[in-house]
Amino acid sequence: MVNLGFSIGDLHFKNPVLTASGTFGYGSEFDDFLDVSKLGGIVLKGTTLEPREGNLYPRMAETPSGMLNAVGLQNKGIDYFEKFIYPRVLNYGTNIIMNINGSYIEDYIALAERINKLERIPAIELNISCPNVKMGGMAFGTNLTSAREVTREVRAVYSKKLIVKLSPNVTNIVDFARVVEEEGADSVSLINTLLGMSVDVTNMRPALSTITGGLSGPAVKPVALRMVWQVANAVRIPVIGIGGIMSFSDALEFLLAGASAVQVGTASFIDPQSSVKILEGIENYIIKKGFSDIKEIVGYINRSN
Amino acid sequence: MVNLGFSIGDLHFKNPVLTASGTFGYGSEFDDFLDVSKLGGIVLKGTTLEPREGNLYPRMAETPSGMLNAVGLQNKGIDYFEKFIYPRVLNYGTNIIMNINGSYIEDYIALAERINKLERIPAIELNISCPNVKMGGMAFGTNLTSAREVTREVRAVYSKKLIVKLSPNVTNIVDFARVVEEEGADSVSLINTLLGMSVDVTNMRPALSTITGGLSGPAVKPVALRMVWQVANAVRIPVIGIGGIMSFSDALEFLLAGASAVQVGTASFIDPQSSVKILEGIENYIIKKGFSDIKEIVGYINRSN
Amino acid sequence: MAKRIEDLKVIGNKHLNNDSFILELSGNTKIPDFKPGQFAQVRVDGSPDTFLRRPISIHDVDYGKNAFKILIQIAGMGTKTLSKLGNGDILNLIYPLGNSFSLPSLNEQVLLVGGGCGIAPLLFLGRYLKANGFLPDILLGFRNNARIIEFEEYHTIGNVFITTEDGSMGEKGYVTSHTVLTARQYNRIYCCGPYTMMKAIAAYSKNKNIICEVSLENLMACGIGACMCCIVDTVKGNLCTCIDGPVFNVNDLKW
Amino acid sequence: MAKRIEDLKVIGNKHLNNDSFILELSGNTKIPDFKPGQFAQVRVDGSPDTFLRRPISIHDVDYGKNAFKILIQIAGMGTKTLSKLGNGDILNLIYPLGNSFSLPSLNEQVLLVGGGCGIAPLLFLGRYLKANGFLPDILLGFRNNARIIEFEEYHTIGNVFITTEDGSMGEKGYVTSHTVLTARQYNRIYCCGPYTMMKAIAAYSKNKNIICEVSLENLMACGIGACMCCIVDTVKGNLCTCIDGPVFNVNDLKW
Ligand SMILES: Cc1cc2nc3c(=O)[nH]c(=O)nc-3n(C[C@H](O)[C@H](O)[C@H](O)COP(=O)(O)OP(=O)(O)OC[C@H]3O[C@@H](n4cnc5c(N)ncnc54)[C@H](O)[C@@H]3O)c2cc1C
Ligand SMILES: Cc1cc2nc3c(=O)[nH]c(=O)nc-3n(C[C@H](O)[C@H](O)[C@H](O)COP(=O)(O)OP(=O)(O)OC[C@H]3O[C@@H](n4cnc5c(N)ncnc54)[C@H](O)[C@@H]3O)c2cc1C
Ligand SMILES: Cc1cc2nc3c(=O)[nH]c(=O)nc-3n(C[C@H](O)[C@H](O)[C@H](O)COP(=O)(O)O)c2cc1C
Ligand SMILES: Cc1cc2nc3c(=O)[nH]c(=O)nc-3n(C[C@H](O)[C@H](O)[C@H](O)COP(=O)(O)O)c2cc1C
Ligand code: FES
Ligand code: FES
Repeated sequence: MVNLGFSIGDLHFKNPVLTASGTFGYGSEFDDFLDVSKLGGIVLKGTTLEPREGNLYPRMAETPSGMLNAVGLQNKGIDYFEKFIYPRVLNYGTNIIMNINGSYIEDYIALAERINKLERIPAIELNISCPNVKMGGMAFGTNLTSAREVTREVRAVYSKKLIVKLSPNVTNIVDFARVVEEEGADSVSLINTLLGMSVDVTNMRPALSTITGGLSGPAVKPVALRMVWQVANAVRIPVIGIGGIMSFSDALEFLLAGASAVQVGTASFIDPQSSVKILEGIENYIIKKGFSDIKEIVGYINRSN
Repeated sequence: MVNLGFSIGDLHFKNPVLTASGTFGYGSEFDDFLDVSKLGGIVLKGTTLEPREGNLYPRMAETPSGMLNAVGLQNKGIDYFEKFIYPRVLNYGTNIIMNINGSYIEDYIALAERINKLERIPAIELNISCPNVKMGGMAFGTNLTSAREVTREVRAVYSKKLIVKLSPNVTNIVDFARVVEEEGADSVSLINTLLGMSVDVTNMRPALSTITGGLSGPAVKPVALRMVWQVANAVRIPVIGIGGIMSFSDALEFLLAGASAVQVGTASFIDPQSSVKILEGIENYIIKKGFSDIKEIVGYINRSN
Repeated sequence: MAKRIEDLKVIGNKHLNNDSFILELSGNTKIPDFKPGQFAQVRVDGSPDTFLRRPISIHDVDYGKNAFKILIQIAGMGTKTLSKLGNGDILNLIYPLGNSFSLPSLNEQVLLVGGGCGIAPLLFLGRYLKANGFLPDILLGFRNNARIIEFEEYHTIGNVFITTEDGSMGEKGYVTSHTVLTARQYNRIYCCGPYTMMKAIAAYSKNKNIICEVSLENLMACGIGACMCCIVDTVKGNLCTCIDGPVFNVNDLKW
Repeated sequence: MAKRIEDLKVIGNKHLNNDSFILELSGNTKIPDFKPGQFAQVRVDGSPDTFLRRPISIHDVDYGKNAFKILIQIAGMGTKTLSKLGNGDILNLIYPLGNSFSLPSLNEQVLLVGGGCGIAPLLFLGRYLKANGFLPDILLGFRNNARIIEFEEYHTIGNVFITTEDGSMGEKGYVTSHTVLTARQYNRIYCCGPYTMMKAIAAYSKNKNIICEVSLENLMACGIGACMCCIVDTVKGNLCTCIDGPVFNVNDLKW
């Protein structure tokens, strides 16, 4: 028997495989394919205070080993969530994490206050890749001051586990990890999508209605892995690795580089069972390598070097 | 007959397809496969003042739709270049651009002075992705002050065409493009490699001797394209697009997004004839779309939007 | 109906012309009760350019044989790779996905309109309608007679009318100009094909107060309502083509 | 010899055991004059996991038939994809690449040492030596007798000695412990196989003042000296395995 569990403070996860926000809906979309209670946790689709219609079609473009999306946080808002979705996710048998988003710090605060009261949501993931309207649309997560502020304000009103999800579109992601750790984040997750673009050469137009969009999938894995390694070596809080994880071997790269857990994103589109397969693969690997606790492999490459 | 030429100031290029530094050797490596005089130009392998042995093996790792490299600028230095390589590249029948690199601003200056005297080198490409020793190894190209300084100092001693090659590992690449334009760069080329990493899960070790390395190939194309589009909309000097260009269609994405020319990098490893095939494809496309001058398609997506 | 992910076996690959082919698929488990208009998310193996699955409609179903068909037109590398599959090859599908065409009311006169490879879902729809006692008319539009595919099959379902752009078969022109649209009265039209065609048919239907359903072919990532990439702007807001569609009543679309 | 990029046709794919196979290739143009030790950069189509070409040695050449062979051991997705090629399939190669084993001097006693799929370049080398009047001994090491490949072919070239790790054929143990190494005197050893084996043979040779050349299998991107990825640390500094090698005299290596 191997121990696959990990913890963020006193919040225990039965294993290190979570699903990434925006790629797993509210979980129930995958009911026909897997038993979500097998997973360490699921991060729900990004929620905002008010309902959002998101961006115009086309919102998606395929790229080499990846995809661009410009969904723009289409969701029905927190009221609808509380009334109609929360009752459905209550009994999932795994940790349900809400991913929160806003255009103003006040949005984040209001959301965090509301979610603080939802008994079965033990953690939020603060998505700071959203454009900060007061900063002319520059993402909270690409400006140290904004990142600090939003984390501080949310921390002040939110008493459960706070995971801050970092943007990779920065010169030095370690600075951001340190700042949010200082402000009381219990964990950081990374990476969110890389800002990218695609052009439809036949029609001589941008492939996305928004011209630029977020790149995800295996293409981003090397960048994600580098950032996770840098951050894991710089902070004390647990790091959750995200970015292009398609197989158990991809997940292990992140764990060996220092991530305590991983989130599976785009992979769920190609194989809705990816997350559970990855979990099985990790368990087998640990057994085969002769370890008994996943903690023994977290950050292993630093020790052997 | 379509006009494929473009110019950097008064330096004319017969067409917009160049090869990227470090991926085309000194050109002669490709003699058996293509006639370099067909190309708009070739950018030679990165040169330093002193000879460099580069990094330890392994220096390369394959990644999804891309590769990481950690060559570390292995080259024989400028003395050797002048004596043994320059005479060979003299008569290539295309623009020969030198890619210069240093650990101190003084290195760049010394190199630029030397190369200024080489009659058949009409331009240098200033690679500012090198670690700046005085800034603790932070790349010149990820710090606005360093980027400004190195450009200014090289500009002061170099009278021919100065292309500054930008690093993509920054929050806002437009700031860097503007700064080097202000300091007198005649053109910017982008992107250099994205900082990435790969772990060998079987051996539980980093795949590269240097742990992190530079990501290139199709995987980076969406990020490169986004940056080229941003920069082309922000500066007046010609922009040279680089990153994951494998086919004429990839090259056209960059041209349509605003690049005046492109560099073909990693593609030459997979097909040494990539650059000439891309050139042919661009020409056919322009004819088929009913244009007569490549300038008509440069930045087309901005006009149609 | 539960969605499933399954490895199916290719038991036939019939090439109809240069760029259209029909794959017949069968599996070890009983095929599901398909509804007309549904589709599958097909994984394309061995195509480095194809990262995501490709949505493909259910074209024809043979419950007796426990097999079904998909009709594919080569559009890019994904479909091209699929065209090379041979008997015994494995194809991984997530299916059945999406809503379906609604059943007409008793005594309704029904017309199916298809263009190009947009005819794919109409064969199964036609068979379904016939099994339920309807005798639909079928109006198919093609570029020219070399592009006509599966035309004979539709004769077993109802009256078939053809247009070709060059007049090489049937009436010359587009489906929207076919005389049957003025000669006969329909209560309900099901349409699948290029957007311009569907929009023209939608306008025609709205004008004549005919119930009209179209099957959209938006770009998809997940196909199961998780990513919100495949949206279509409707009077009810942005809906997902993959779960709220692909079949929409044109009155719900902002066309 | 000019390098070329060429589409060749697969005219044979012989599977030797679970994970080794020999592809025979032929083209429309005359095959080049290969030198023993050279390799090709093979493009692997239809494998999304294989971005770069794969370096593979020339295993055997038949000028009369205008064909040559490569022997491949499945290591990952690239070689696995190649294993599925069949007659008539096209394989794109950049070749011939690299330096070659040097020819021995007159009257030198020559030994070829190979391990696992490291025997690939030795067959062509052996034939080449034989054609030039040498009668080399051949020492091959395998894990067990199920792993022994192409063993018969080598008998046509010279005396063959075998070791297996489990003793299921030939002497038990590694090549370096085979009695022929003490029983006979050699002037020159050519070696290809796992690094540990090559290093052991190199140490043995240095110790006995035997000329020893090994063929290295470093990771490569370009294969033509352009990228500097494939370097090996030598007494002359970092050299490229692809153009300065793959064959190196062990005295030049910092082993
Ligand atoms: C619900 C649904 C059912 C479908 N049923 C069928 C079917 O039965 N038979 C069939 O042949 N095709 C069908 N399609 C379309 C099919 O999915 C695409 O042709 C296919 O995905 C193209 O993949 P590819 O890799 O060959 O081409 P790609 O290289 O992906 O695309 C080639 C070109 O087609 C364009 N394109 C591709 N897909 C779409 C799209 N969905 N909308 C608009 N433009 C697109 C691309 O932008 C590109 O220019 C269906 C689509 C949907 C959404
Ligand atoms: C000059 C030269 C000649 C070669 N000749 C032959 C030959 O004739 N027959 C043959 O079967 N193989 C030969 N090889 C090795 C062959 O190139 C690799 O086995 C192949 O590239 C593996 O590709 P893959 O996609 O199947 O596996 P991958 O998925 O790329 O690799 C599988 C595993 O093998 C490791 N690996 C792969 N290539 C190398 C390498 N070059 N060095 C160290 N580790 C490696 C990887 O790190 C990985 O762990 C040669 C290599 C060189 C450099
Ligand atoms: C369609 C789509 C929607 C996404 N929506 C969100 C979101 O609402 N909130 C968020 O923090 N991240 C969102 N992401 C980012 C993912 O959670 C993840 O960080 C990213 O996709 C990288 O992981 P991957 O490569 O495994 O997909 C979204 C990604 C995709 C592809
Ligand atoms: C092996 C290798 C070596 C490189 N060496 C240099 C170099 O010396 N100087 C430089 O400016 N860029 C260098 N680059 C970066 C390329 O010139 C190019 O900017 C990058 O690879 C992105 O383009 P691509 O995706 O088309 O390869 C190198 C890239 C590779 C793959
Ligand atoms: S394709 Fe993902 S929601 Fe429709
Ligand atoms: S593989 Fe590129 S130099 Fe050898």
